[in-house]
Amino acid sequence: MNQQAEKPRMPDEVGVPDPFPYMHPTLKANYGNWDWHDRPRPGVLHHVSKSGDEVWTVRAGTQRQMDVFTIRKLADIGDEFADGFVRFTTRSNIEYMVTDESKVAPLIAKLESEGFPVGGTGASVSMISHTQGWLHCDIPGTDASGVVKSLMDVLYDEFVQEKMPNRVRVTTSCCQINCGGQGDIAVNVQYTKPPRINHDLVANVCERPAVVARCPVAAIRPAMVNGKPSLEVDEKKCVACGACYPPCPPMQINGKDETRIAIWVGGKHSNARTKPTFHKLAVANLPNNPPHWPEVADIVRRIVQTYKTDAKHWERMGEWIDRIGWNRFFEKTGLAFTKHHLDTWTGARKTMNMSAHVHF
Amino acid sequence: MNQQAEKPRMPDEVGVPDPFPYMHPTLKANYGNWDWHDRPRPGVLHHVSKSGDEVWTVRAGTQRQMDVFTIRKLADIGDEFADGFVRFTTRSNIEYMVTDESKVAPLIAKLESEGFPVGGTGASVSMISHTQGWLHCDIPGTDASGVVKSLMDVLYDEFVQEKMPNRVRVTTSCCQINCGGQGDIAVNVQYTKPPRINHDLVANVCERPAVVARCPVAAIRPAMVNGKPSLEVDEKKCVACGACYPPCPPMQINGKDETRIAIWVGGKHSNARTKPTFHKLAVANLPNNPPHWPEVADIVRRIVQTYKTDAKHWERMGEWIDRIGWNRFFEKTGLAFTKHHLDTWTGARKTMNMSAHVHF
Amino acid sequence: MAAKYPASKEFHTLRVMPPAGYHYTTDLLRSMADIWEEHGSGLIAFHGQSGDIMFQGCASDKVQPAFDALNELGFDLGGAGPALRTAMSCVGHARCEQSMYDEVRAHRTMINAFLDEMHRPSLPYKFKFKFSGCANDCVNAIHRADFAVIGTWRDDIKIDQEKVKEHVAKVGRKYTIDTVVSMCPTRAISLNDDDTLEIDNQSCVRCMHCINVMTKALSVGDDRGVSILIGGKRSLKVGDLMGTMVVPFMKLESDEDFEKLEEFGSTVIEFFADNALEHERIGETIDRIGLPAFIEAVGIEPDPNMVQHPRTSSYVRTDDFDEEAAKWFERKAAEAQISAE
Amino acid sequence: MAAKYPASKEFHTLRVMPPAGYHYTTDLLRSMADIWEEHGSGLIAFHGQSGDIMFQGCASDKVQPAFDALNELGFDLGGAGPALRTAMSCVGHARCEQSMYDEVRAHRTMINAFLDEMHRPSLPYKFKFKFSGCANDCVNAIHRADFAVIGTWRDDIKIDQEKVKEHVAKVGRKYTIDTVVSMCPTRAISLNDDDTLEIDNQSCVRCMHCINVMTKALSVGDDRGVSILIGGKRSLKVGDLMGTMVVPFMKLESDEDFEKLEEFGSTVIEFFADNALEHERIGETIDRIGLPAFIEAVGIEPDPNMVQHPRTSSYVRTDDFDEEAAKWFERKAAEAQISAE
Ligand code: SRM
Ligand code: SRM
Ligand code: SRM
Ligand code: SRM
Ligand code: SF4
Ligand code: SF4
Ligand code: SF4
Ligand code: SF4
Ligand code: SF4
Ligand code: SF4
Ligand code: SF4
Ligand code: SF4
Repeated sequence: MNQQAEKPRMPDEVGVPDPFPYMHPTLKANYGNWDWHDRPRPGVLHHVSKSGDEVWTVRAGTQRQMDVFTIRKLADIGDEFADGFVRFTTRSNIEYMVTDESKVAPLIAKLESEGFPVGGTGASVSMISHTQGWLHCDIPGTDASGVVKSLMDVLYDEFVQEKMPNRVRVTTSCCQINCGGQGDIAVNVQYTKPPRINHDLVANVCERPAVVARCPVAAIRPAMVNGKPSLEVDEKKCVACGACYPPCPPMQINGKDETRIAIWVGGKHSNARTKPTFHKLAVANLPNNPPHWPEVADIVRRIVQTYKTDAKHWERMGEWIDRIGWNRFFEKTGLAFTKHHLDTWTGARKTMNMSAHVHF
Repeated sequence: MNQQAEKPRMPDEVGVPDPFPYMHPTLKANYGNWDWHDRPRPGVLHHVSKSGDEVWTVRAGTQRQMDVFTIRKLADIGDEFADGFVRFTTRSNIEYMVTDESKVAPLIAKLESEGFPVGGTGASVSMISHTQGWLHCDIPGTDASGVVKSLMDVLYDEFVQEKMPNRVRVTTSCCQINCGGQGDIAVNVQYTKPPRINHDLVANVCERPAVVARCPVAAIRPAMVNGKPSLEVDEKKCVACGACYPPCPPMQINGKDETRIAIWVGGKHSNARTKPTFHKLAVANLPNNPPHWPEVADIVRRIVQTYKTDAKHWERMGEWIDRIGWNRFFEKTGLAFTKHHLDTWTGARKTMNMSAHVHF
Repeated sequence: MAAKYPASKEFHTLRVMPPAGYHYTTDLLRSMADIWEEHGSGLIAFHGQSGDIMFQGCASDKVQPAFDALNELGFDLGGAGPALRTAMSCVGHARCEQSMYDEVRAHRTMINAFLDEMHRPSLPYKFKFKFSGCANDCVNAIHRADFAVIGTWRDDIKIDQEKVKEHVAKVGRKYTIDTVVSMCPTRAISLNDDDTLEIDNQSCVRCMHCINVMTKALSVGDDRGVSILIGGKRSLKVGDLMGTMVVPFMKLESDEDFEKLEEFGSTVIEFFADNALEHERIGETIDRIGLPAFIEAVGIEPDPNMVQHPRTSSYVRTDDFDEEAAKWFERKAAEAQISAE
Repeated sequence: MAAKYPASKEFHTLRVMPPAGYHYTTDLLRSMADIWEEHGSGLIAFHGQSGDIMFQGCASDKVQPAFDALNELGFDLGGAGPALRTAMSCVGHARCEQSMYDEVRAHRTMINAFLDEMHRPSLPYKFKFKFSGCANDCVNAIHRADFAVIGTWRDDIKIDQEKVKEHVAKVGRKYTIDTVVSMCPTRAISLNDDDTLEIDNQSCVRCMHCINVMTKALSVGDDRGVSILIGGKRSLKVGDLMGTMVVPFMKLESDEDFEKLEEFGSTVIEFFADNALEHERIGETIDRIGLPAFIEAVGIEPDPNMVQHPRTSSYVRTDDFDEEAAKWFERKAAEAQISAE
């Protein structure tokens, strides 16, 4: 290897690659020229372009974080049963595009036989968007993929069918930073106790002013503890949000018993009918109970079933609840409304009912 | 006068008087037993009770703040043309109740001949709710009754007719304390400069800590000026709200040139269809131009006429604007949308458009 | 000022509380005019924005005799300064089919029980009651009172389908859809193909609109009562506040009902007197300490009707969530038992 | 931890930017799998929540060779830390009839123009772009990006009345009223007695719902462009923020249009770099300095679409109101002149 070769290879700052070389030819040919679509059966989209071209898309669930063997199997299916072109959706489902309708049925059969459920389209419970959990993040309070596996086992039938009133987007997070988005149902970590501080490590691990600045309620003060510079938390102010933990791991917030799960409902990103909304607290303090999180899964199932039977067609979960009112939501799902449901954060007044509108 | 008589008379703390001795007998007889109503013509309400009793109510505008001669004239009309029982509405219109429909027409004729316009019912512009202005308050920036007179002259036809899409409630205020309520249209004082402080008087007139505490932006500091304890205002922070003036008149805020008028639209107290709302800034910095306030009257007329032609039946002004969008409101009324329309007060974020919803 | 306009040296206003609902005989008007002609400037306002009769402009030495005359006529002073203030109630039961409780009795009960707070003021700041018979809120109670009482109902809207058909026949289907079906805030109304109305009372928020439009065909339910909202005020310092829902529903028919209302009023005023800062309205106090702390202090259990929606912020200690949830389930069980009896 | 699980001592993730819209040939998938089998743990995520391909778990010494292989395949690293981050764009033009601009071109333009900010991070905190072809926002841009680009249109919704009648005939009038007429947020839709639809485009807020329901009968207008919202972020410190409307409409078709978009992106990133505090997202900066100051700094004129409603608080200095109003009238006059030509 001559001198020149040892010089480190200069990276080619390509940036975002051009997708056209990897795009299904019919999609490329009709880029920006599509006319309408319908869904022949759950898991299958049928798009027709203004030129009359047609493409069928078969959507199937994946684990999102996959090993090379699974990836190669999906690729093989793409060559043998589809046209060799795939894409992934924003919720990590895989989509096979075919221009010959007769390929659809055998493609579905193959995918299902290999354990990839076909569905997640239209008014279904699509794939649960999730983050790292115990796989790769340094600050999780619980797992991500594991929670998704246990929940999707419960919701499997609603993934492969389109029996919901409207799309159901479920999301999870493994700490209160919440790397996911809003969800019709969000299954998020909720810490319940102030951080247990490992005073021996703070001085050499943490940049104390930065940690002090991270606290949303200014509950952290520098302090000398057993002779070492450390940090102190005013436990009356602390809201157990965990923001001090990432910049300073000795601020141990995600203990096994302190880390619980809260379920939130009614979040929406789309602007259809109503403006985007944040999800709202339904129930907190559920046990963080791997590997199946049974208590969490039971309540998610209850909420999904209640929504399924009670909402009107095209109503997202938040819109359904706004119509029937929150007391009816708690009644029908058997959940409790507590003082913790009353917002106390900045802007809390705007969440209150400043009107005589009441539901009974 | 013996010793006993000179002792001051002990007041009889009656509290709120019982209205039944002063209530029209048909109202008293059907108290809580009314069935439905309609409006035979503008200014007249016709109520029918479950027992079949009927009463006609003729509503007429008054000055609200009246001399004894006007009050006696109204009383005489009540005896001669009605049943001797009257009431006042929450917007200071007078109402005569009669049980004989044939009394309605002559009562209307008499009231109109005496200068009391019959109207203000249903979808009309009712009486403008107003406060003290130059009559009795110690801190006004402008008049109240005078502004009302000049505006009602412009809106007279819409008082005596029911041609609006829904009720139009107009309100005025003579300082930024705003003793009125919200209005479909609110004509309110808007101070435009920090207070000019009369440092000689502050020390002996004002309780300085109380004045400091009144400022919503903490712009006031105690200071020694020309050797006297006085107050100082940070003019960059001051929002010219005038809250320091009532407890400390030397904080002169309502100078002739500094006091301007702002018009606000879209306020609503009722819960019909939509929740109660605060009125929103339409235009500011209009001249405070007694005795006719022509510039203000012209814009109020423009807004009322635009609403009249463009809103759907039963839409209040705020509901009309929410449907067509604020850009269309400014376009149709010929008013300007400026950076001052963008809220900067606490909670401003919640007034912003956190969605892709747009009007063109 | 006083030098240039001597009459303005003393130009006091007497705030006098009118008969609840503003009912007058012509004789009463004349008596008041006579008294004020004798003792004052002759200018009377029917009525001030808070609801007083304002006898405007008399010299200091005329105040007592004017008051004595009005007091003998059966009238009393209203509120001013940091005190319980004069209240207002709508015409309601006297002449309106939408009215769902006795506004006169509620108005007189709540003010006459606390005249001390009105005539011998000792509150941190002003406190106002207002009473509207339904959600049309014709006295603007929700925004312009610290303690607003609004009539409402729990059961179903009463529908006279014949009258509905008459209405649709008169104005047309399209107009009925545009002004009733499409204007219901929670899409609770459907127009059937046979021109009858279907109302999903589960979704109805008792906003009054459809009943206002079709006053013969639709009317309020029979299981009536009141909602109580707390904290309305105008713009000083923190900007305008609307009252927020604290008591979604309480019956207001029997003597016991009115006693309970009075008791709750006394609890809230006491809380205000003990906890509000100087020149702080109760709405500002609630913002400062949070609604959960307030309802706990005045003995009210959390209810979903208090919110447009539950919290969206996860920043809260929830380690006692299960105990709080247990309270809700116990209450619901108790309620279920009562209604079962 | 490292002692107990030695493999976890070094378990780095490579964030690699995928082809815009997530399009792959099966060969490309195989090549990536081969590279990662050789250099890493063999675990690949399609895709991370920000939109990267995540090659998860390789030792430190494997990072460079893995990257070189991927780079030769035509791929580049995404963002991490206080930098410009990887962006996302929906399938859009490639396969969706609702798409109103070329998402791939916008996505590649805006990221590839600022790779410095991504690969040599020097921003106060992270900055994210996201691109959705219409208001259905299938990449959650408004909440999960600092700079969201959403497709929209200015002219009328296109109606094929025959297809409307077919739809009504199939599902019935009542169902059409309940799912389309009643669900339009601004009551812009009326169902005529002859089963045709009337849309008041003046009231339409381009929410996509009616077009979603009747995809054959209704379609977006032809005068297309994009809206830009700024400031979305998740919950850390201040709680969740949605982006707010800053540019209601700009054309995005010609080369000049894309240059203007790039210029605006650069202005906003520069503002963010110069004005945001450490660990402060641009949405928090806007809350701190106020929207008027922000739009002035980035050269955008006030527009009513930026607000749900104008201010309700009177606490503002308005002595320069007339000068500001004059700017609006001048702009409107200029616009009128252009459209007149
Ligand atoms: C493939 C995908 C875009 C991509 O680039 O990957 C996509 C594709 C389509 N979306 Fe989407 N959406 C996709 C993520 C989203 C997301 C983002 C997310 O899920 O995280 C949203 C916002 C969700 C939210 O509001 O929280 C989203 C909200 C919508 C909506 C609005 C639904 C509503 O009424 O609120 C529509 C309209 C509709 O349902 O017809 C829609 C409609 C569609 C249509 C029908 C558009 C079309 O004409 O082709 C596409 C077929 C999807 C289907 O399931 O029937 N898509 N769509 C994404 C598939 C996700 C999945 O695998 O399940
Ligand atoms: C007499 C009065 C009550 C009183 O105790 O004095 C009253 C009486 C009635 N109101 Fe009112 N309202 C009265 C002040 C108000 C107010 C308060 C105010 O104006 O300051 C409001 C709230 C205004 C607001 O929202 O800012 C008010 C909002 C309503 C509404 C709701 C309108 C809406 O759609 O938003 C209705 C319903 C309707 O229009 O049918 C209503 C309906 C009625 C009805 C039709 C109720 C009935 O069945 O008798 C009464 C006949 C009024 C009419 O004009 O047709 N009344 N009404 C007040 C007359 C004021 C006047 O002289 O103009
Ligand atoms: C007379 C009246 C205006 C009228 O012409 O009707 C009035 C006049 C004054 N009000 Fe008021 N307010 C009047 C009803 C109101 C209302 C309406 C209501 O009660 O429904 C409000 C809004 C509701 C509320 O309470 O917020 C109102 C909110 C205020 C405020 C602001 C309170 C706040 O927290 O925002 C002040 C300032 C203060 O209290 O320090 C105030 C202060 C005042 C003062 C004492 C001005 C001052 O501080 O020097 C005015 C005395 C005028 C005078 O000497 O005649 N007045 N004031 C109203 C009382 C007449 C009556 O007794 O019937
Ligand atoms: C890998 C990923 C989760 C996943 O499994 O998909 C992730 C993982 C982490 N995120 Fe995230 N975030 C990921 C997408 C997001 C998103 C979603 C998005 O971009 O659309 C958000 C919400 C949008 C936003 O930017 O607010 C998000 C909001 C955060 C925040 C909070 C930022 C805030 O202002 O609220 C933090 C905390 C911080 O930055 O200090 C954070 C920090 C982190 C850290 C670095 C945790 C930490 O501070 O130690 C995590 C590293 C995990 C690891 O080492 O693997 N992550 N993070 C996502 C990135 C993958 C990718 O590159 O494609
Ligand atoms: S949600 Fe928290 S624990 Fe999970 S990946 Fe994001 S930062 Fe890590
Ligand atoms: S957990 Fe949150 S509130 Fe408590 S000290 Fe840490 S940063 Fe502050
Ligand atoms: S609005 Fe101001 S000036 Fe007018 S009466 Fe009320 S306090 Fe006095
Ligand atoms: S006018 Fe208002 S903002 Fe200015 S100093 Fe006085 S109280 Fe403060
Ligand atoms: S508030 Fe209701 S009950 Fe009272 S007068 Fe108005 S409409 Fe009638
Ligand atoms: S009262 Fe209001 S919410 Fe209830 S059905 Fe009628 S319009 Fe709808
Ligand atoms: S955001 Fe709009 S254009 Fe993009 S995929 Fe979704 S529906 Fe189609
Ligand atoms: S796009 Fe949305 S706002 Fe526009 S007409 Fe259709 S449903 Fe109504």
